[in-house]
Amino acid sequence: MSPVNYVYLAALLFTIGAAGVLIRRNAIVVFMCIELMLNAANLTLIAFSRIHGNLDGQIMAFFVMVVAAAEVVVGLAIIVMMYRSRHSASVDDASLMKL
Amino acid sequence: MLSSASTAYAAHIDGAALAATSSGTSAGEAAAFWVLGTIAVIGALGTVLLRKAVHSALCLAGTMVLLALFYLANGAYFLGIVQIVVYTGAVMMLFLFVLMLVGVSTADSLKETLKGQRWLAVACGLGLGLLLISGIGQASVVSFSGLEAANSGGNVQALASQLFTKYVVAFEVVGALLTVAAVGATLLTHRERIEKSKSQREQAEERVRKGTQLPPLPAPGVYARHNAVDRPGLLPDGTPSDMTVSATLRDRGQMREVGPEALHRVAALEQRTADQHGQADHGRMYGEPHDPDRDTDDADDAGQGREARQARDEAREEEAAK
Amino acid sequence: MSFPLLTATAALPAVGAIATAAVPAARKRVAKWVALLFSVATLALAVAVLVRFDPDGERYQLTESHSWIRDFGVRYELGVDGIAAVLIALTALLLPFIIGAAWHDADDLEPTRPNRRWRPTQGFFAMMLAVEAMVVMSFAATDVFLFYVFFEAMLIPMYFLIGGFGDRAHAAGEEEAGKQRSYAAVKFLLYNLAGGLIMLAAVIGLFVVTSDQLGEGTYSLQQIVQARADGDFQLGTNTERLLFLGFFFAFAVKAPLWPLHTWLPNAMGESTAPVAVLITAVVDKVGTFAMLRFCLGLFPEASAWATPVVIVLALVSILYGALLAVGQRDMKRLIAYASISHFGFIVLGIFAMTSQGQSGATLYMVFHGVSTAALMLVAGFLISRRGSRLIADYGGVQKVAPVLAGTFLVGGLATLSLPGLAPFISEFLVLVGTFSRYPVAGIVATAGIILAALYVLLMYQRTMTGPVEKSVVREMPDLRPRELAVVAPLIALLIFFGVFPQSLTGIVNPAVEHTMSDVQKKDPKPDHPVADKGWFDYKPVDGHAGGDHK
Amino acid sequence: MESLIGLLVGFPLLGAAVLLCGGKRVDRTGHWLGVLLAGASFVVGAVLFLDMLGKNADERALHQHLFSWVPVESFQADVAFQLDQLSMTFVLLITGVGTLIHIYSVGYMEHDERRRRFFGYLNLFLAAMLLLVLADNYLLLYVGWEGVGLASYLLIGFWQHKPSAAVAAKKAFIVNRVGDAGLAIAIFLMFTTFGSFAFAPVLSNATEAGEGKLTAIGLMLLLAACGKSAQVPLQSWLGDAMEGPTPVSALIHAATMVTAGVYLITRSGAIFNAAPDAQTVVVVVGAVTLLYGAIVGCAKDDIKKALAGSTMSQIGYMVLAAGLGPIGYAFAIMHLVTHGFFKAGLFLGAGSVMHGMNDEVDMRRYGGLRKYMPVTFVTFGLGYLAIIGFPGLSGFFSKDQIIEAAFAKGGTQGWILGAVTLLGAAITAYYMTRVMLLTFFGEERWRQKTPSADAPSAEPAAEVHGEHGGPHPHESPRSMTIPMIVLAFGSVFAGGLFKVGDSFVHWLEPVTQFEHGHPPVSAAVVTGATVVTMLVGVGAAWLQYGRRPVPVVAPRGSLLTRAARRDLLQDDINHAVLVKPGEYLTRGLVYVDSKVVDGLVNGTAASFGGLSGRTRRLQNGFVRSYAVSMFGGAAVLVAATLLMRAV
Repeated sequence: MSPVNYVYLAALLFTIGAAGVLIRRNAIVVFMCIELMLNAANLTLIAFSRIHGNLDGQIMAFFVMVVAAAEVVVGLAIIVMMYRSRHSASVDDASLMKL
Repeated sequence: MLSSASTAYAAHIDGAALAATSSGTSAGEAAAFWVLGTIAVIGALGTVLLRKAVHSALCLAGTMVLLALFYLANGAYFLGIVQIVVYTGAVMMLFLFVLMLVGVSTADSLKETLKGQRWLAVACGLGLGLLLISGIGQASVVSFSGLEAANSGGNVQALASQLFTKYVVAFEVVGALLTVAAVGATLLTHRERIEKSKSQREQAEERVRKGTQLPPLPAPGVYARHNAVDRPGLLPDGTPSDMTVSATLRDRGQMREVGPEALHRVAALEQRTADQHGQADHGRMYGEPHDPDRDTDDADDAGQGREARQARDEAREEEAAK
Repeated sequence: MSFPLLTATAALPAVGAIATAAVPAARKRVAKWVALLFSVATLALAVAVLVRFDPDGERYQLTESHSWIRDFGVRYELGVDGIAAVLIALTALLLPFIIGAAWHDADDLEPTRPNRRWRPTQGFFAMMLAVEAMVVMSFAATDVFLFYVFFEAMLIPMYFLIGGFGDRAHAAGEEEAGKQRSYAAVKFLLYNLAGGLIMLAAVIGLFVVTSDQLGEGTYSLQQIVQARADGDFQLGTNTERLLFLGFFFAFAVKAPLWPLHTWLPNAMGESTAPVAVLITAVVDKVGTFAMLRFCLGLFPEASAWATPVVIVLALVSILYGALLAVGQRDMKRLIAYASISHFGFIVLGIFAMTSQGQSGATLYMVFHGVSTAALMLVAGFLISRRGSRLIADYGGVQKVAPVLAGTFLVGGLATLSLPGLAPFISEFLVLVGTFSRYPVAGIVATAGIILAALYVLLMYQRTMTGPVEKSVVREMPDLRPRELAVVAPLIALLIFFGVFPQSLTGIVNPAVEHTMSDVQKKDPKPDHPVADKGWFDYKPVDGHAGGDHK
Repeated sequence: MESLIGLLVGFPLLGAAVLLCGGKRVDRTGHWLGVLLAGASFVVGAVLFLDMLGKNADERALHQHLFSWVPVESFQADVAFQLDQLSMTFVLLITGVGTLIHIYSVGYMEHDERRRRFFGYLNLFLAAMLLLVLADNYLLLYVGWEGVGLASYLLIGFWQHKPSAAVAAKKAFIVNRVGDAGLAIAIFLMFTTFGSFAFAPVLSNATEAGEGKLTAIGLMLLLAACGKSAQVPLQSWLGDAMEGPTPVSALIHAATMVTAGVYLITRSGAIFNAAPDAQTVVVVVGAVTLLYGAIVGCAKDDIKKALAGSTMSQIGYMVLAAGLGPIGYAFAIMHLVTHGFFKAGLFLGAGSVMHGMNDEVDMRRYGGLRKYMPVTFVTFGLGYLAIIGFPGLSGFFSKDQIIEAAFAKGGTQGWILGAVTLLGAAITAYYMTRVMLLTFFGEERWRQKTPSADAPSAEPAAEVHGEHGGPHPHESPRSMTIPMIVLAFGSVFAGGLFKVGDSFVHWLEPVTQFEHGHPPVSAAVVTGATVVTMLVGVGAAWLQYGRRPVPVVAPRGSLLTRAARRDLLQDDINHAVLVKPGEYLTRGLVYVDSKVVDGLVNGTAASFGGLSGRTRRLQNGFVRSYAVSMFGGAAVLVAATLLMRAV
């Protein structure tokens, strides 16, 4: 099986995630879609690391995960704040540059 | 579905691991790829399309698990585990937690509020996907040049040695990033207290000023015949008080009321005790006439609901009419 | 080095502006006197400039040169030729009268909300002085960039003068007046900014071409002209034309040339008469002056190339402005359109590229300044009495206020360039200069003087003559001493220069010669030149006899 | 002697300055100051004249260079005076008649509170007129030219409270401005042709230039002359100019200013001589105006307008003569001088009549005045005889000479011109007789009480006289009669004086150059014809107005009469051809300026505003739409890279 299939799969997932980001209104779901995209990226990284036969790709993926974790922490915090201020988690409700 | 998938793959995993070590790819891996890949895509679609956030979260978790399996299949054992433990275990649970916090029942309405947003989104998605795929199509990658060399000393060790030598700076920076993120999160979620907290005294005074229910609420219907939580308790003078029933039951209208018979029975009971103690005439409570035959059949209507009693009363009234 | 006279002349009013603005809010009179004092002192310095200027000496005199922005080759270079000297004198001359005429214009301004530090009077006169300073600078600057800076900076105080201090006399009431004013101010600002920005592009372009032709870029007018003369600075035809257009556009907006004129009637109509004078008699002159000094000096070939178009535009301005002046109901707008017509004459004279035309144009700048000042200020006094700018609201004023009417008439006659008054000299020179190179244009332009008579006399007839309206009688005191003191000197000047213009031509002509040599043009020679033989060897009989027998 | 020339102009100028700037403090003595300075100027003129007589013909010209006026390169204009015989003639005429009319005005304007200013204007006029005739170059002449225009503007509109006066003044100035433009263009042409516009060089070298150029210059000069001298087609202002006070009409619009055109043509003789086409046009204009004015004069009932028509026609004679070239110049000037006398006299007489008649100007309301104002009658009568060319009076000589010259032009042209001039003489006799009869003879129509459908009473002095009911004709004060008498003398004897030994012609010859014209028929015949036609005209007038009683309200009259009453529709034509279209043009342009030119500007601004308004909508604050654009951008980038790889 050609290694490219993994990349194709990743691309597919990435696109789906992207579409989700654009379509969904619930901030948390949007966030999940972003995670999905990140994971897709990770998949490519790992696939490439196997293709090239060194671990740099995996290390990158590792960093991506960490960053994603950090991002999730902050992002969710923001969502919570947002929810507190306007009792909704819809990104469309946050259309003003003020609380 | 997820669980089934994972179990089905469980047998395969070491084979995949073997495969990963060899530069080629086994037919098993191919099969696994197609099956699990399909499921992963379905999961992703579910994430995007399901209305309830919880469902999408679960789908995402599934997809992640499957991805973790792919990692494993690609010889990234450490990352595979991390993916399952950290991502699916911690992060997704964090997501769910926040979801609960924010409110489970919030489901997106399918109506798109932004004009043309949906079509633009789909267009962008498809366009991007097509472009990516066409881009990848140009890539000339024939085969894996396996990882056995890199993983010879064990995947984790290899990663560690790279992390702490080659990527140590990045590692430290990322660590700092995490710390900052944690601090930032606490900072964000920290709610500034606007007014000073009330002392107990102040709370008491406030209550007095409001003038509503100064003493604590009475206990549930312990004086009632059947001491059930949905029956109002009687106050010392024998009148039932709704306040003894929990607010929830009251609001749901599941409170059972204490009928006159019950009161009567109580009165009769006391009468009998009074008789046994040989008291001449225990002044009847509630102006009830002493009616022995009714006292007798008190026993059998224990636990009947309001409805039954009402039905019987009506029957009695009809008899009275005849 | 000697005393920097030009810098002083420009700096003094600037200092005056600060001083005026610094006067405490309660001391209106003090502020006015400070402003007047400084303007008069500036006039003294300007006279000193004229005196120190030697017509037969260097082209640029009283020069100062210091490095300013080394990286862009921008230098602080000042210097005056005859033209600039005369115009600086004009500016400094007019300011005291403008201030004197505007004495009470800013008194009745109410703050929108109570404000302890409300000081409109101070601001008004301070900004006038600021404008003067900048105008003097732009006349004196021989560095293109330096000129550009002040050419643009002028807009700021002018914007506030127009938008903030219009006269309350408005047909549609105070509210509407405010709207109109701010509209006029914004229009003025945007128009001139647009022109200025296009010019900025050209200025930068100039730096680029100079830097790749002369080694390091320079804005120094003298240096560039010198280099051009020495032949080591040639511009590509298209480059030169583009740069020329960039400059010319800005100047054409400033010296309103049809069809870029529409800001002027609004600005002059809505602002108070003295500010209107400031616009048309002082600020706009920078535009025409810059055409003469920069367009012709820097881009002679391009100027020659553009001449036909410019001439046509100028002719259109002359007739168009005059005709619209005839059609106006509002006397300030009428004067504005008249000014457009006059600016047409000036541009015509400049681009006729004859020494008569250019001397005429220069004198025209001066004389038009004085005559318009006289006419506009008197009109302002009239308006301030009756509280209306509409010609129809007046009538028979002459009977009630003869002196006012008389001064108004003299101002009007000057505007229609009656011989004996200064503007006649300049207008005739411009016409002669134009005619000697472009006869048709000359004849068309001559039609302008007929229309001039029409609109001036129409206005005079409708406002001053006829039966006296009761209201006019009630509201028309004759000129007050202050007003007379403002107008009388102007009229005296008009008459003086009408009789002794050579006091100016002596200074202007050499400068014009230099310009002519810049554009490498010679006056067209007459077909049958006659040695101007004196009277006594002239025997009419011979002449006639010859005439008969041939 | 030269140095005195400046004084000629200086005195009245000083007077004007003092009287106009002096303010109220000179109110009391102002008018006498005016008279004094006019007189002083006349005295200086006389002194110079005597001095001039002392020299022989060729040394008589004087020249005074005051200062260089506008020196710009080859354009050299000086303020310099030249006093030769031609100028001298004008100087004497102007200062002489001017002084007389100053004196007359003292009485005439007695009751006007703005008398000081009136005299100031009169002095200003004298100064400008003298400048005009003394200038030694065309530019300085132009100054005087417009100066007299200004003075006439101020004086016509002197009673500014009358809208009619104000309008008339404006009209006069603007029509004149048209002529001035012609003069200006002529000067341009001279400058481009000769590089100078001083008389000496231009005229002495005129012939060097091509005939085309000279014709152009000549026509432009003629245009100027038409404006100033009220010749067709620029004559429309003269009739209205009668709105001014009568002395003004006498001085400016009869004796001096309106003749400036003749001076200009005569002065520029050298140019016209070399441009026969231009001369032809001049002659035609003169002939046409001659008849035009005469016809108008016949129809007017307003005495001053009738005289104005006559003035027009007489100047037509002069222009025609001047157009004839060297055979006519001298006679043109001669007729100009005599006309100056008798026409001024006539106007003063008319003024005196109006003065006595509550400023009634309608001749149909006069009649039989001869016994009420004998002096006026006599002086007016003498002027009348002079103008109709009664043998022996000044008009006879001058006009006869012109008619002869017209015939002498030769060829069919000569015959036509001769006929026209004769016809003119007849009509002149007719309308002047009409005026005479209507005014001084017949029954006293002013006694009849008629609903006054009158022309608006001309002068505010009306209030002074008019309190007590109907008019009480009375002789005017001495200050008015004396000038009339003097002028009457002039109009009687001047012609003869000039005629004796052709003294006047010889006097002018050095300047204007004289050739004897030889009429196809003998001079005696022409003279006879003149006299006969004159008598015919008189007879016709007597038949119509002497024998039959005259209706107070004018009959409707023939088509020609009605047209003539309206100046032969001149104003209607101007209105239709110039004024109306002009108004429409102006209105149109005002609209265009606000809507099109300014509209373009505002439109640009508005379009920018709209554009930014639309782009603003993209920034709607919705994260997801931003995300869309972001992903779109990403897609584009990828596409771009792919394309680059593909290429």
